[in-house]
Amino acid sequence: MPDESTAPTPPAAEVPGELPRDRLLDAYRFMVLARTMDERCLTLQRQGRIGFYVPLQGQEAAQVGCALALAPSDWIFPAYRELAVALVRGISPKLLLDQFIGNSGDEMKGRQMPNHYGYRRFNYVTASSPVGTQITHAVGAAMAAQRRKDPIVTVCFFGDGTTSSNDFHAGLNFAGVFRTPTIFFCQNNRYAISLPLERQTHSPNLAVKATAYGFPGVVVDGMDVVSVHTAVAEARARALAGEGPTLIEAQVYRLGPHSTSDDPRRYRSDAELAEWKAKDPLARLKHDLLAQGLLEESADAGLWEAARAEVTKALAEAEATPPITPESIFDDVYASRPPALEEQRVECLRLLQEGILKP
Amino acid sequence: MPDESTAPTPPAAEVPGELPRDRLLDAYRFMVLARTMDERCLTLQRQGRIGFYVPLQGQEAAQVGCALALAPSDWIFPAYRELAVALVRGISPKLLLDQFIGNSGDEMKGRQMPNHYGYRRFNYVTASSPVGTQITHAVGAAMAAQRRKDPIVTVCFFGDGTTSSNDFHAGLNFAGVFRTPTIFFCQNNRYAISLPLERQTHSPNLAVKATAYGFPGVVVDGMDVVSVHTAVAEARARALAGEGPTLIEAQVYRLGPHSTSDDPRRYRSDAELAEWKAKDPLARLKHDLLAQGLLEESADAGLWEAARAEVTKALAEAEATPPITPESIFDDVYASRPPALEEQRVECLRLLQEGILKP
Amino acid sequence: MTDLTLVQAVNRALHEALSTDPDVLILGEDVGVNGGVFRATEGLQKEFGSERVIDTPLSETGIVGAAVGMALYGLKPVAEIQFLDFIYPAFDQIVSEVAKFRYRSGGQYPCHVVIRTPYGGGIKGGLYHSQSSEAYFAHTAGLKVIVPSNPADAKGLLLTAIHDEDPVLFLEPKRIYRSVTGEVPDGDHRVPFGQAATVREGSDVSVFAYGAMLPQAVQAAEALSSEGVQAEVIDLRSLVPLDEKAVLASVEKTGRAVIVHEAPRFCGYGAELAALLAEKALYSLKAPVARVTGFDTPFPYALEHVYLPNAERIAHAVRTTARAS
Amino acid sequence: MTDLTLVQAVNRALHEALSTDPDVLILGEDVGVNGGVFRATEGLQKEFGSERVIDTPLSETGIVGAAVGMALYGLKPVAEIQFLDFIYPAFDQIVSEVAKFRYRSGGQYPCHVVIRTPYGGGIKGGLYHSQSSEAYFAHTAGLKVIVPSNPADAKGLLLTAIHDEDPVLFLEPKRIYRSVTGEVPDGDHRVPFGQAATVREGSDVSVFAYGAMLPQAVQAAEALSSEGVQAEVIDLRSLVPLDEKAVLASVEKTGRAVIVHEAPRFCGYGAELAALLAEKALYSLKAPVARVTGFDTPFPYALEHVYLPNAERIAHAVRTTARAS
Ligand SMILES: Cc1ncc(C[n+]2csc(CCOP(=O)(O)OP(=O)(O)O)c2C)c(N)n1
Ligand SMILES: Cc1ncc(C[n+]2csc(CCOP(=O)(O)OP(=O)(O)O)c2C)c(N)n1
Ligand SMILES: [Mg+2]
Ligand SMILES: [Mg+2]
Repeated sequence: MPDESTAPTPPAAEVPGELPRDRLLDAYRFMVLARTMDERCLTLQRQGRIGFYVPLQGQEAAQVGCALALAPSDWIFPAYRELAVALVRGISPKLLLDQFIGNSGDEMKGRQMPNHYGYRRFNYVTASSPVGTQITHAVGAAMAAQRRKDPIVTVCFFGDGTTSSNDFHAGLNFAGVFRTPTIFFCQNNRYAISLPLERQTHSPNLAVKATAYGFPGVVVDGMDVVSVHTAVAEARARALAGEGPTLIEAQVYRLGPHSTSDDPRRYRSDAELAEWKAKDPLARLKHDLLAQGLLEESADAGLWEAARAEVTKALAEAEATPPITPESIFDDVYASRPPALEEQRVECLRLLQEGILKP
Repeated sequence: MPDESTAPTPPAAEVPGELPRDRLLDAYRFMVLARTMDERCLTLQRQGRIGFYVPLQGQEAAQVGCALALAPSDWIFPAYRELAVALVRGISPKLLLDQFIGNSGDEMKGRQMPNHYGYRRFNYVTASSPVGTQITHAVGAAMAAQRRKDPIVTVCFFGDGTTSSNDFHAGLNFAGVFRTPTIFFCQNNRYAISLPLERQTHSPNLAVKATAYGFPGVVVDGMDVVSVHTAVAEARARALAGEGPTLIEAQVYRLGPHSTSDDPRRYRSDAELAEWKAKDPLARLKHDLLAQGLLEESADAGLWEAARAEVTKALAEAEATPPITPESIFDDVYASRPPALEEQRVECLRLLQEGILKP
Repeated sequence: MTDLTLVQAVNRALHEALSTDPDVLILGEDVGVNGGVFRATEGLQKEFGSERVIDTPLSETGIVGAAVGMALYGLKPVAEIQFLDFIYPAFDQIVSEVAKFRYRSGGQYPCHVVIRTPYGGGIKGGLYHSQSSEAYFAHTAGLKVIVPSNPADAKGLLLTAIHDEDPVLFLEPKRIYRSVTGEVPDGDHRVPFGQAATVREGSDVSVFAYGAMLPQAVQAAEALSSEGVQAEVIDLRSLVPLDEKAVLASVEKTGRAVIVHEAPRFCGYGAELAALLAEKALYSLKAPVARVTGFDTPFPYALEHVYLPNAERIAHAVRTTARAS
Repeated sequence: MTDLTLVQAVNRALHEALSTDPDVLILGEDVGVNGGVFRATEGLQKEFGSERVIDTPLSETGIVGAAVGMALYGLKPVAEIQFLDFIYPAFDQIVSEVAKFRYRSGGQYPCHVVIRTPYGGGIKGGLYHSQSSEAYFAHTAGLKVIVPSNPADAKGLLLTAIHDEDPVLFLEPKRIYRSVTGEVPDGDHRVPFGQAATVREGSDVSVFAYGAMLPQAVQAAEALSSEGVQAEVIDLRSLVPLDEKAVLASVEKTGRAVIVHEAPRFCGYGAELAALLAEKALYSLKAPVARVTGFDTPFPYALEHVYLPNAERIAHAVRTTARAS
């Protein structure tokens, strides 16, 4: 049962090389919605209404530019910071907020921390926390798609720090050897929690790492939605033409903390932050849209207002959604419960009934 | 207590840039000794006198060229195929044969399969089987040497297949970031058991993989002892000058099977083998030595004879060395045995006494 | 029915699965051209092509990670790890991903990967070609762990594994890959998970074993028979899910238990069996539970015959347990 | 003596070791500039420099592999893994290298690496920030596994670990990093390995626990006291080597045992304790051994309070065990 999202129109299956002018405003609307929701979530976390949150601010253009270049049938393997990708994909704010709360509407059934979601019907694979593991999955899924002769690509998202992971190495190597239709989309936001890029690797940039695996690596300005879109569309076309994988390094900046548990002032300067704030991808795109006559100031205010209203409504619905039932923790460990696990479920139910465990 | 080896003179601490003409004959002697011992070990395995063996034929020039460019204080982290490195290092045939047999002279105390040896006093670290793990060790040891300000390099040995391992990626990345004095010596013998290089990675060569880590990679003809020596000596000089690590790809060919459990005819052609046999590094060096007047045919025969005699003598001694005592399996798990392990040792001794276990 | 060795039975199971289900594929190191270092995949690449029997680069992380991606997409990958000792580079994928995908996605993404791998000692493999680390995996919720001890079970359990909806670690006792031959049903033979097999009935002591320890346990039981001790030998086969009923029923009958495995004793799989008895069969127990296992050391090379439980050691423990009171 | 939280005690132990032994160094993700995501290494890089408190790239394989190399060379590296849940990329290094180096080299190469890592639930961390996988490591011969439950032990055991000759996995109960404050001796305070601590004496039931389960066990014991059940609470502290004597002595006294841990039950550390009792204390046991543990599922997020053993569940099990006959 596909979810009714109030978000802007997701992309069509056929994807052109360049983001057409008439999609630019769509891109902006997604970015506004992502930013709005992100800010709300940070507040919700501070208010204790959600337990934890990983913000994306600064990375909206990269995410939206990439996601708009994909077809709905392409498989996405996210990390944990891809809120805007999820929104472009058509995953509604309500569905996401259900996950952040972990209520009975959460299709992850309350099992995961906020930001660790996925929805099979959106070809958006459920994330985990260990960094990089999704990279080899994307390659394996691409091998499967090759075998099935499905004309799709798989796209995995990861950060600069994750280029040091085992799965980055294994995944890109397999992709090179098996020439898989995979796009490795690295959002280089210059930090892995506190570790700056220069201490993560001594390579001149991250895209060059593709050389080690025999396929192209591309650096792109991740603050510019159009450049990102073009790079991804090209990589996608190459992949579909059987020309193999591409590593794309989108250079962005994380404007906020790593997560709500992080204090970035410990490891970076106000000056650096200010420098990057000046490059805010939303401000930049708005400026372009205004210049090109695709947007007026008043319409912009309306966009923000609409986004806020949408998030407010979704939040109200999500907070009104009942909690998840306690004994659900015994589901989905296996396709069906083995006897010993069933015994534990029964034991747990008894403990709940006797008040020894609280629901 | 250093071991008295009858092998040719190991290298002095000061290492020149080029292998001097007068060391060429030494190099050849080491190669002859390695080849002789290798052939004997293959026979011993067929005869059931040792359980398993990993031959090195085809890789003698690469190993001797590299080892001769190192100082005895440099730390070596081998894989399992580095017999010639061990011999250059001064580790005697007797000591190695003790290990292959697993007798009471084996300093590994009979715990490891043949070829998995190491000797602290030779700065030759004990090998394990999982491929690649030694690579990060070499980097960590180099970081330790940096901290102690010891003027040494660490050198790790591994094959083409091992470039796909997790530790290759982690090790080279750490080395780049921490600028460690490490030489990554890859013997590209074109196969990982049955997998040919083209299926191992799509990169144009293996040396280029260093680019991903921001330091130089060098391809060298591994069938030529002089080129290898030069490349290693240069890398070593750079490392000691604080200029960081180098990846060296020595292009060689494994003339024999992967191990005595392997049948290479399953995965490579006779024609290919014949082509490479024609490039045998021993024949090549002998030819050069003859041409340069550094060797006569008769002296060559004498060298082979001496090597055979040395190996025969070592073998007789090793085979006369008593077996290891059974209860020794309880030693070295920890610095001292915890009570539960001591209890198991006592139990085992009782079972041995009662004949329930055979020594 | 055909007479096969255990490794041949594995090969036939793979052949059967590849023949009948286009979604099945095999991947691993040296599984294709070479037919596997133990020849378990012999002939399969030739017959089914290199897109279904895939030689991979030397990366267990990649093998299992790619298999996960394939499974998510809907295929049924059977990954080979060359030796159980070399599974650890894939441990993160197995523990964090394979075992938890279904759960963390709320059931959206089953992850039916089969990982086959030879395990155990007895082939003079030393520390790194001999390990039995089944306990790590048995402790990992979300995985099933299966160990056959004879050719027919090897085929039947492997086919069940390939068509199961859950991920399965399939441990093949390499020491008896070729030492036993047995009748194996042709075609799509399946042996269900979660059912132990009583290999020998007996009234005095229950002996629990699996994999390559089975022949040793049976040999011990037979030797003891002449001494008047009747040991019941139970082949667990399915470590997860465990056939608790069979374990408890046997001990309720005999009142005595000896547990056998190759792995080190401390926190080994046998500990769970003993704990189960201490929890659910305490009042039936007439003697201390005995464990005959590898010692708590790494696996040695020259002295593996001292390390590995053998029939004599098992018999000794059974005898002692039978007499204890 | 200073009043400290557990995480402060860890910090003080590291500070002490860095101050007194030039061979000690720290490496890990975010341990330097950031002072660790739990602030365990706060201030240390500033004081001891970035060559002794080393921020590494994001690679657990690299962290542990490099630490091994340092240890072989003679240093005393203390590696931090940010969460135990993220240790698996280093599992090959830990199981194949750290644990086996001394053994495989015939004693030539000790490998005294300390790996510190926060473990356990109770901080709403979901599947991947909550795990308690101590059993994997306890089953790995060659490793020592230590879990403190209070600030003084945290400091004393960590200093013992750093100066031990063997590799140590040091598991820090992050849930009680800051919830308990306690007096901690200044200076080079050491607590020996292999010694359990009797936290509360009792005659009726023995309760074995460690880490963050300790406060829960004590609370349960105190609640039961008013009902006339006197539980003896034993803090194992050192999972490997285990203080078998203390475990057996307590059960010989009480005849009843309840084992508590957060990890899933099946093949968990508690299985080994129960097995030990079934082997060596069977005739003392007056009631089935009970295990109060996490369920055999991955660790959930929203419902972690249902999953995690709490004082009420422990008390319930102790009560039942005390009454069983
Ligand atoms: C294997 C593993 N180790 C450590 C962590 C803890 N951790 C979570 S995010 C993160 C940094 C990731 O950096 P990057 O890849 O640059 O992505 P970003 O968060 O910047 O988007 C770390 C170290 C983890 N999740 N997984
Ligand atoms: C982690 C791991 N996986 C698999 C193996 C089995 N194995 C042993 S050697 C080898 C091939 C190694 O190839 P390469 O690195 O090229 O070295 P070579 O043997 O050619 O010298 C394999 C797959 C292993 N030892 N370790
Ligand atoms: Mg980043
Ligand atoms: Mg090779």
